[in-house]
Amino acid sequence: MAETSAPYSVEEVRIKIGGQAGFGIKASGQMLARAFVSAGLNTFDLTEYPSLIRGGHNVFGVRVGPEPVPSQVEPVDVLVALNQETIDLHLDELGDGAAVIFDPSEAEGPAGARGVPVPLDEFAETAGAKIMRNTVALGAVLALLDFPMEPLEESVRRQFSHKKPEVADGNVEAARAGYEHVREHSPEPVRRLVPVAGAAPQLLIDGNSAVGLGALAAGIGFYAAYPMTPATSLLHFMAAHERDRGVVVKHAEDELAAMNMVVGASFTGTRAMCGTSGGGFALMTEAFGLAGVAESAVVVMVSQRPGPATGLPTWTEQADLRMVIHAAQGEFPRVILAPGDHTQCFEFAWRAFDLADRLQTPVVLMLDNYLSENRASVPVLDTGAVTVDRGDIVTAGHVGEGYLRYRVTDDGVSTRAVPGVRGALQLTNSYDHDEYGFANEDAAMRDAQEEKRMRKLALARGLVPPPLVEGADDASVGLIVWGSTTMPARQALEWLAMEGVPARMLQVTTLEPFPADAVVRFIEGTPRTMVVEGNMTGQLESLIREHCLLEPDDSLRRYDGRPLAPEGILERAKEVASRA
Amino acid sequence: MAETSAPYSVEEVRIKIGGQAGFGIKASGQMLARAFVSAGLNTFDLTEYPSLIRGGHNVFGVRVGPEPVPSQVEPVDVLVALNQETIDLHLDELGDGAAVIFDPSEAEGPAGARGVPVPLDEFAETAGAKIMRNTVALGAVLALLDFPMEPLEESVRRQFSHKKPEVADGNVEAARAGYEHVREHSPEPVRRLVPVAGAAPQLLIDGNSAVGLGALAAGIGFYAAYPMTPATSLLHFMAAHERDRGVVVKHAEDELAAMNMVVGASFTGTRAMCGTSGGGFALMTEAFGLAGVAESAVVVMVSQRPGPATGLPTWTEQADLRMVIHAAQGEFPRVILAPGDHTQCFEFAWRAFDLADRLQTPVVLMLDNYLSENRASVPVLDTGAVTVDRGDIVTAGHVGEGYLRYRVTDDGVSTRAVPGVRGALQLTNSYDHDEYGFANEDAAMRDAQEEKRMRKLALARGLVPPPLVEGADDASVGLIVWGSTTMPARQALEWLAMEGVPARMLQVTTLEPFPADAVVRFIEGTPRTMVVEGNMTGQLESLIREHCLLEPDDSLRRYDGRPLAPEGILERAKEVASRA
Amino acid sequence: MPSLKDFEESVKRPTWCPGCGNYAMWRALKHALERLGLDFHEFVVVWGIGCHGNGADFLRCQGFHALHGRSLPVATGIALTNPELKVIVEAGDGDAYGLGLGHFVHSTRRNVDMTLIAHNNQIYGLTTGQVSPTSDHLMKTVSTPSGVLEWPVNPTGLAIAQEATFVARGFAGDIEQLTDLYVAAIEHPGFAVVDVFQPCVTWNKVNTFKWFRERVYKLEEKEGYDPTDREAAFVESLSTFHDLVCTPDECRVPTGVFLRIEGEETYQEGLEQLDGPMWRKAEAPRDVTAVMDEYLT
Amino acid sequence: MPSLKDFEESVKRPTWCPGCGNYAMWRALKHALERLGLDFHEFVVVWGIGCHGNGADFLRCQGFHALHGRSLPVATGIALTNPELKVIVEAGDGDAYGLGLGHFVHSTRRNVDMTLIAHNNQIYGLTTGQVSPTSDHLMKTVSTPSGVLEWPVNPTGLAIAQEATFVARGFAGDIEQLTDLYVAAIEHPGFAVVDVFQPCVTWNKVNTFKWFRERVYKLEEKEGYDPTDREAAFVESLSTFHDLVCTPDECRVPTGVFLRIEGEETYQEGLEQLDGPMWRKAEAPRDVTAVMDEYLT
Ligand SMILES: Cc1ncc(C[n+]2csc(CCOP(=O)(O)OP(=O)(O)O)c2C)c(N)n1
Ligand SMILES: Cc1ncc(C[n+]2csc(CCOP(=O)(O)OP(=O)(O)O)c2C)c(N)n1
Ligand code: SF4
Ligand code: SF4
Ligand SMILES: [Mg+2]
Ligand SMILES: [Mg+2]
Repeated sequence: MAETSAPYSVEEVRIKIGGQAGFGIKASGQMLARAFVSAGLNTFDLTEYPSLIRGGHNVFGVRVGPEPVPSQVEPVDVLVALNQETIDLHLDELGDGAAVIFDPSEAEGPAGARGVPVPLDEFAETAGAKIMRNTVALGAVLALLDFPMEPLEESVRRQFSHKKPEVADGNVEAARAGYEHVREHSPEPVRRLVPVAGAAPQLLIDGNSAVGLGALAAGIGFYAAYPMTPATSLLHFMAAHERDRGVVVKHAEDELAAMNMVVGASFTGTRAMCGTSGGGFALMTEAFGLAGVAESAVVVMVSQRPGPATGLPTWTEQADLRMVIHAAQGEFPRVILAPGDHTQCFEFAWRAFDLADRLQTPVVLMLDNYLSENRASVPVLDTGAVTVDRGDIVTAGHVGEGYLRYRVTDDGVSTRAVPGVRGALQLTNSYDHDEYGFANEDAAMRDAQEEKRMRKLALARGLVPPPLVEGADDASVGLIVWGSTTMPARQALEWLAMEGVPARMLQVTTLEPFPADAVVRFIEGTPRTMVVEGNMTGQLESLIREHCLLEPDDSLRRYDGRPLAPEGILERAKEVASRA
Repeated sequence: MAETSAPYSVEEVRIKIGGQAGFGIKASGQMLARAFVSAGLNTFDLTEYPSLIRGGHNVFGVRVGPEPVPSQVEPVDVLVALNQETIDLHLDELGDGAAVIFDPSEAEGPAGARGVPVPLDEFAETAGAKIMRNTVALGAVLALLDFPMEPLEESVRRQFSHKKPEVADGNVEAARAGYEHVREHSPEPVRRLVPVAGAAPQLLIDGNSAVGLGALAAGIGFYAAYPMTPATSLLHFMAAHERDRGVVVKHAEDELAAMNMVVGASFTGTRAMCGTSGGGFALMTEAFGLAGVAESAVVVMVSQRPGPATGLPTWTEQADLRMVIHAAQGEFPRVILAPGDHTQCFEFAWRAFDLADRLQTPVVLMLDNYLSENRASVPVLDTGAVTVDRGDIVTAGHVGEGYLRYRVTDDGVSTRAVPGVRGALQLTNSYDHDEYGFANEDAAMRDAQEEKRMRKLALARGLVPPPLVEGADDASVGLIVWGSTTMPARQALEWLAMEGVPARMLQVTTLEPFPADAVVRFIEGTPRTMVVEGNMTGQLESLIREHCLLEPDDSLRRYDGRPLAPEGILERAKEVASRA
Repeated sequence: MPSLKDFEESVKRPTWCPGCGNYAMWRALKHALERLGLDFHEFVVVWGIGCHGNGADFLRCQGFHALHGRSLPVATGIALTNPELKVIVEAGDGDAYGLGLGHFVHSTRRNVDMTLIAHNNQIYGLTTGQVSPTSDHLMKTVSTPSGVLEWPVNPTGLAIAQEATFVARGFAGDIEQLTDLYVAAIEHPGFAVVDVFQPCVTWNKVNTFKWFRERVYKLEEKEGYDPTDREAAFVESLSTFHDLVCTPDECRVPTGVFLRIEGEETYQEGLEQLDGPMWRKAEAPRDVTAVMDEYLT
Repeated sequence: MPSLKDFEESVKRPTWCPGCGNYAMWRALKHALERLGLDFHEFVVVWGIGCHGNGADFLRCQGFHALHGRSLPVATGIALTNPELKVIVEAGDGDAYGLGLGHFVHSTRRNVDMTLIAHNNQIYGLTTGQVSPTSDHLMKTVSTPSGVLEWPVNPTGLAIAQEATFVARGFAGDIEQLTDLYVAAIEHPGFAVVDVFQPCVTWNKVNTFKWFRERVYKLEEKEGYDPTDREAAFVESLSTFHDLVCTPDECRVPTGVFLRIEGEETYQEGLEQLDGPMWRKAEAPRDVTAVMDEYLT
């Protein structure tokens, strides 16, 4: 059994479905999650899969409850074992009173836990095809939760709405068969999960799609990428909407081309973005510097996965932060934003375009597999808040006499007049240059242009999202996090409150320029602080040391490819708090 | 006149030759420098040129004296103006009693300074060809220094030894004509420069060649590169010796290929290296990470130039340090060495190969244009000190049963058995992997391999060059430097001593792993410290902040493409010392 | 419409070596622009890094001086987001056929409406004379002192193998033909490749003006040559593979239009959503309600 | 010498989708290795990243699983520093012809003695079915839902245009021919390209086994086909450009050896200094006195 001291809510349920890769486990799981959310509940998914199309072990986990569920948690209440391996691998994760659904024709029941045998294959074949066995299991899950079938039936129908009606019918039948079987043969529910009537409708969305929605809302006109997990689904999102929303989407020949294309697209005044993972970004490094010296307004999503090199392609890590902060030769201003949850993905994405335009310099959104690929239920996104601030740009008509693309200004920003504008003669240049843009090697001009560019960092400080503080004012322990680790840390924070340990959390949302003052205030204003992050060397912590000359009291790091566990954070935080 | 308080030696002379690019100014200047060194003197060159084959302004400066000359200095004693522009641009650099050599048929004499008209063109044409006008000027220079002609004649003959004898004869005649003309018409010497009899023979060498000699000595078998200033001359050096020293040299199709080829070459057990500048390294980033996870013993020279992007290709800067420290997604150990002068270039280069083999991880040598391309006179290199320590490698014969390429060991290093060895079955892998090398996503194995790799950093600490301290024990001010800035800082140190300001200098030779303890000791043991470096954001300083949680008292940074000036360091150091 | 002189006004004077083939290419481009009657706001020129790229300082226009080897993707980004601009790329042989070779072939099969002018001097000019991808087999350079072991890149052959719709070759010794080729290329709808032999008088002592003058012949003057015949064009492209010692009789070098296929769809034409400059999409926040609704449960 | 079974011993079992063309290629390679009589220490296999690359876990050998798209330069580094090793590269179509296209063409003109086996499934398998550089024109994929606007990369054509010395194509539906091609390629001195149609049963629903079975023909069976004739080989390569709807009669797909030129010098043969494994150069410090003396004044 999962050992932990976390005060798990008794109202929520944790479900895990495991089986062989290539059998649609994720799709089934998401169908289930949608059923819950449409019934007014909240969910948080966690999918784990290997870098294979078939074979290997796939797991879909979903946590569901009437209150918001900020992250995955450890114990499993209902385990759906689509093969024996799943039982072997996950038996020790079962919580109190958990049950294991399995097909007795394929697997043995769990030793020392409640087994719920369901003839998955048989029911599936009866319903139409063996592939529906997952759906049978979903019905069985609902029965174990004493949950009504209707939301799942609706979800199934929606999932298969673009297929022949027989498919949906068959799946509904399959789900019902599983449901009825369990009600009859294993009627005692594991827990009673109750729909919330009249709850506000929610989205069920993954981080990349939320980023995509933000970019679309911001008026993106060009998206280029080369597929790379876990950034790939953003390419799919953009491509799916290329015609209905009017975006030129280019699956480029490589990441170098993608980034250079985006710089070219930005040159025409188009809102342009590319997305990749750390390895692809490594290949974009040179062109990222081009964007810096050319003063291109570009947005880049870097969704991290464990490196080095090909690393663990389908797992998660937060170990590319320093790479992105220091990518490319020379020095130039850049902004790095790290959304900490799905809602922030949307908000930071559209803000990134405003920032890029206002600053005429690259803006990076840093996510990771955990946030990019997993879905959570979130309130409907605030599209009304979206602004489009193009900054100092001329896109049509004339620009005044003596136009100078790189005029040295007080805030570092010069007027961009894009090609097509009359009078917009210029030389956008990868060489350092004079105010017109001609290559220039004069020492004084070099200083002037280098300092002009760097002044934008000061301007940026006033525009970027500030660090966010959550939790108790009188905290005895403070967590400092960035990016996706915000989610499990938020869960830990809730538990700490429930346990009577006053705690708070600082989410560093903008990593560059680094908000040193706010971090100092947080550290100095909290008796004990600890940094929690998903890497081995403590990259955020090193930034705190560098910029604040301060050392938090402790740190918790994870680098085995898995997201930080809220249970682990809770335990360490309690320990740190008790030192005070 | 050059304004500075530096206590320049009255025994030394500073010569500058300026003219249009494409007229062999550098070659002539180097001929002159060699004449001086062969006469027992010491020299230090500084060439400045634009990124053009023709046109634009080229400058060759040489400082020469009986004592070691650690860097360039500001004032000019003899200016050779091959065109009017040179006079206009450099008039304000002239020191006390300086003279300007010019051709009255092409330029007007310098206003307010001593002009020495020499009919360069006329003499050149008489000697054989107009192209010899530089040589006429060299003769004139020697006359103004009351220096004998023989060393120059020898140097000229050596320079043209591979051409027809008429060429050397003509040039000697040209030099003599200039010499005699000045002795006759402008006999008062600017300063008297005296050959040093019986001085030990010295080399006149640039940083890249010294690196090349180190690599050759270390037994390099493969060098791959794509030309990029200021790393290009190392490619030329290696290519020139490919057959006589037995090195496979590949001018690759791009930097990505170069780095990947080097990783392949290292796989066969070959000592392998590539060299590039910051922009090329940006393109190598992904493969650099491959070397990390594959545990390849590779050596990379990164010679910096001002960025971002194409930047100022032929100028100098130290702004790529953080990029190299953090290059590539994920985390893995690397060693970064920065030689501070030409002698260290040789030593660190051969040591880099031992380090790479001992640690089985990439080792980077960081230079910059200033050190890579400029020549200084140095004592004959200590080739006797060179060792070849291949570390834990099996290159021939058999390897034991159950060989595991990535065996988890206490120091992080596993036995490398290269292909061709019997039993060396393995999978060198860009995925994270198990001990054999098969892709592996297990959390515990990930931790084991990631930690194994990282343990090499601890091993590295005992093997890498330690930081070097020079100067007074009872210093009132301490300079902290890295790389080429060591040279002007060393000059400043000498001057500080002459001025009675006790000072010392810490050269951080290994930037990664960072020698935090030694830096803390230095800072805490010196009343006032300042960091001197060639970039805008203070990259070494940020490392000190990060690793030492200390802030030096002051810093001096330069980022206009020019090397730090010893005069500027002197002044700031005096000011900082006086604060105590 | 701007005339010849306008393209030079208020820019720097060329700094190429006296006699360099880049001068003729510079002139031909200005002539072509004048002849095409393009106004300043109607075209963009993108340069790579190299001696050719220094030309960015010598032409008055809406210009982009990109990275070494990456001018084509930058130009693609421009061409795919503003259909109202003519896009012209000036690249070196190192640039276009060395580290940029992948982009070159992919641009060809993509048929993006833009023009590539390659300054093929068979050498790395700006970095002082190393082998280029088009250097002759066995040529000795500072980076290949024992002679180049590769065979040269065959740019026209690669383009022809890759479904190019316009492939031509010029020679800097013939400004008139060059101008014609530029005009035809820029007018061609689709990706137009003009590979130009541009002797580098400083570093390439083999492939000189004289060398070419003795060897070039014009395809348009060749009896029965049909520039819509891909196989014939391929055969002509094989002239790339000569060796260092071949006599003028042995190795003949064709210039002119190798291949011209009309009526192929351009990449831009395939993009329904490219209904004008794409910056227009960001004139106000885009309505994403319908897209968001797909995530509603 | 190891036999078939030895190549599978103590490695993992393949995880490719049932029916995937990679199985046949895996078998053919083992057959070829057995037939060539290579001992384990005599050859190295380098893989790129993709479904094909997962094969690195399924073959017992001296292996290197390189980066996506960069297997050729890694292999080149191996081949140029140890002439005693046979070097075989297994790459995907994305790998070899997408981001690795530059390396592919440069390897061809370099004629490094090594073999490239390309798993050409005309799709990105491992990343779940995006367009690959060889996907058919107008094919719809997740990254090109409106249809691919490019024409496919023509790998055999590019190699032929670029002075390749060995160019062949196989089909995963014919293990016997494939094995023969592998043997011939690995034995060929110089860069040998074997492009293999490897149906991806999961993502590519167009170019299936059936699709190919209806269309392939063997060059060796074609009357009068001469694999030393570059122009004929080029013409055959153009079969790459079919469209999605072409009938079995309209588009015929050749397999077998397109081109084989004997007697061309390999890159390694041009390297005098490559007189054995280059690690030997580091058995002791090298004497550099003579080189240093050049800097003595
Ligand atoms: C990534 C990168 N690598 C190397 C360089 C250095 N570099 C500048 S121009 C050039 C080659 C120029 O040759 P080519 O493209 O033929 O142009 P040319 O000078 O002959 O016109 C090189 C290698 C660079 N700027 N960027
Ligand atoms: C630099 C980089 N970009 C992207 C990826 C992600 N990636 C892995 S395999 C692959 C494509 C695989 O397609 P292909 O080469 O055709 O191989 P297949 O899976 O079809 O065998 C991609 C895009 C990567 N690993 N590295
Ligand atoms: S080096 Fe060659 S290409 Fe460059 S300007 Fe001079 S002649 Fe022209
Ligand atoms: S996805 Fe395609 S290529 Fe990959 S294993 Fe499955 S069938 Fe084979
Ligand atoms: Mg060139
Ligand atoms: Mg593929």
